[in-house]
Amino acid sequence: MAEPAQDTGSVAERLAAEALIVDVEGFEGPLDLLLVLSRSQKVDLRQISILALARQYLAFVDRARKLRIELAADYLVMAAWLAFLKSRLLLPPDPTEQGPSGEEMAAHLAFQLERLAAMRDVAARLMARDRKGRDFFARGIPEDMTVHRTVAWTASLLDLMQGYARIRTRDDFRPFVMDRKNLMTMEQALDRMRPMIGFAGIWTDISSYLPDGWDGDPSRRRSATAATFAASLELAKEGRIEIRQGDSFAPIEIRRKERARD
Amino acid sequence: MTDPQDDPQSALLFEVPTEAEQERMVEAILFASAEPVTLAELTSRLPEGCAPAAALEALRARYAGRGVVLVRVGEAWAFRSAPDLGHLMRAETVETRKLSRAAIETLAIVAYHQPVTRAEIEEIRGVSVSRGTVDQLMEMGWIRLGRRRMTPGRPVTFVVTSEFLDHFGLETARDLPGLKELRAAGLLDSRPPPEDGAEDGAGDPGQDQMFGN
Amino acid sequence: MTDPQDDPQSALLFEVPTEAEQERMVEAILFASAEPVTLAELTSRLPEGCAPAAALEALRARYAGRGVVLVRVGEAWAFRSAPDLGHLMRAETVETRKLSRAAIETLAIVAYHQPVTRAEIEEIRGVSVSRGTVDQLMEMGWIRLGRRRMTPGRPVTFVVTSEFLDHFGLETARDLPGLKELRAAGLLDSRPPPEDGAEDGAGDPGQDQMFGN
Repeated sequence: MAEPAQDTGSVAERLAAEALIVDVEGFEGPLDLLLVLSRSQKVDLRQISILALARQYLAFVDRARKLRIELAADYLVMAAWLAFLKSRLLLPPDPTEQGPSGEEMAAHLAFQLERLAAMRDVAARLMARDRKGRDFFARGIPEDMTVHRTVAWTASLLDLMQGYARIRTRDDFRPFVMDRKNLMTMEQALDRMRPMIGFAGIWTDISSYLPDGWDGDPSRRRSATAATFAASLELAKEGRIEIRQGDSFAPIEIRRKERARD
Repeated sequence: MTDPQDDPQSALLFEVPTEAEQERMVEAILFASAEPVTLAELTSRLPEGCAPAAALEALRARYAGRGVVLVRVGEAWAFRSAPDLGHLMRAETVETRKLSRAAIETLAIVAYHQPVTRAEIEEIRGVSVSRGTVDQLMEMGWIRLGRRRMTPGRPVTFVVTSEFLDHFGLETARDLPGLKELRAAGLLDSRPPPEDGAEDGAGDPGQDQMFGN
Repeated sequence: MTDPQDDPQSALLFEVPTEAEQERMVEAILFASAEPVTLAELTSRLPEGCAPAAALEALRARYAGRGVVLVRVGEAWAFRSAPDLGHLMRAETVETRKLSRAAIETLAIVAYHQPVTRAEIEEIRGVSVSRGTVDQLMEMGWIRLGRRRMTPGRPVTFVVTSEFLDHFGLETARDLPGLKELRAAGLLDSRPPPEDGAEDGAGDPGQDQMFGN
């Protein structure tokens, strides 16, 4: 039985509508309301009359207004859209008008309703499945399966000894300080040799120029030898002496250089 | 018994366990864990050279019809008590928080339409999705963020988790009830509303929001 | 099968499950229960007329030699992974990391100078010793608290443990090479400072301090 006009419903219909109004808080939005209203058509959603549905919805909104029930904006927006849809469906198509036809709009609304109904259906089927913690259960006494990530700190005996050695010898790495006590400079050697070379008419081992007290201790001897040799080179450069060495590692000898008058 | 370590040829330090032994090992590991164990994790826990896939098949057959059954959850495997014996488990039943209608529908939409954006969920339901609904489902571990959609605004998407599959006893998301029928009926297509230039001019800001444009 | 209940009215509401079915039920209950289940509890949870003792025996036999075994825990029953497979559960990844320089030095000082107070360690290292370093060494079980020093403040002292000796393959801390040996081994490559040459030459003050008392 199609609904001829919005105000000529049966008493039962009116009661149902009022029940809906009382229940308006319970709707999950206008699409939900449309879906509920569509059920009163008692046909498959695919065959539903969108025009009739639009009328039902508008009637519902109208009644809600009369009862001074405030509807959320969503519902009013839908009402405006449905009123527009209704006019498009009823009036012959105006070729100058742009946008989708009333049929296209109605088809899309039907699709939305069918889709929402389908999602509700599968949601119910999903929730009715055997569920973990209700129908089937996991192991009640799970065993410790955690992967224990332990950090094993290691050190070798060598690390330990090196570490200790490092601490005990840390003081050795002080800024370099000249050990003056055991060091002879080239200047000192030059000062010592200048007065002496005038007497060096014959080849003499430079080691004999080392001062007393510098030929015993190896480090003092090393320093004095180096300084004396460097001083000898300096004197040779000045043209005061000549240097020779018979062979590798043989004693280095020097003698006074004869002046040009020779 | 030859010591394999004496054999310089032997690449493996230990002999590969027999198939029966591998089955025992997989059985023990899966039994020990309350959570599904992935094939990769099984492999990593088993001695070198083991092939857990064969052991899983053998176990699945062995436990078929028993009080405890081997189930697949996505890429993972778990033992679960047989669903038909749930009535004996009142003591173990965990009272799950009652989900609101909005949450149930949102969950179903995510499951059947994944990956799905919030705007798409709203278009399907015809109402806005409250933050709390999404949060609750995320908190329960049933949905999670998927990849961002490569559309303007790069909206986030939602997908269901393996915990969801586990909870509802699904091997994969393809096993969702009625999925094929929905797809065949075109109800999972994303079908944009017809271009509505005319009444857009009339200016219904709510409309755009509601129907996802 | 006799009706266990005397009341003639109560023909059992349900048929007594078959033995195989009872075994399944017991299997499922034991699997899902968070605690071992007693025979009495099994009886109360199973449908009327069931005899869980027989089911337990059947299960015990069924699981014998499997990866999971049915064990008795006091008066109760539970599944446990087979003892020989325990190593599969306890997957342990041990990440070996070298001790920090600060920790090694602190450890070395304790080893060479034990018992040694924190202040002494700091004096020898020339820098303060962080609480974390000492804690780490204590946690590793390589050093422990020794006796309090009988000096003002009664500071705690640290000594090395037998675990430390084990790790480094030492019989006693006295086996640690002295400075001279370290030098001979090329570990102390720098010459001793001339100033404390005498002291050093006399042989390693640390050692003296350590073993002198």
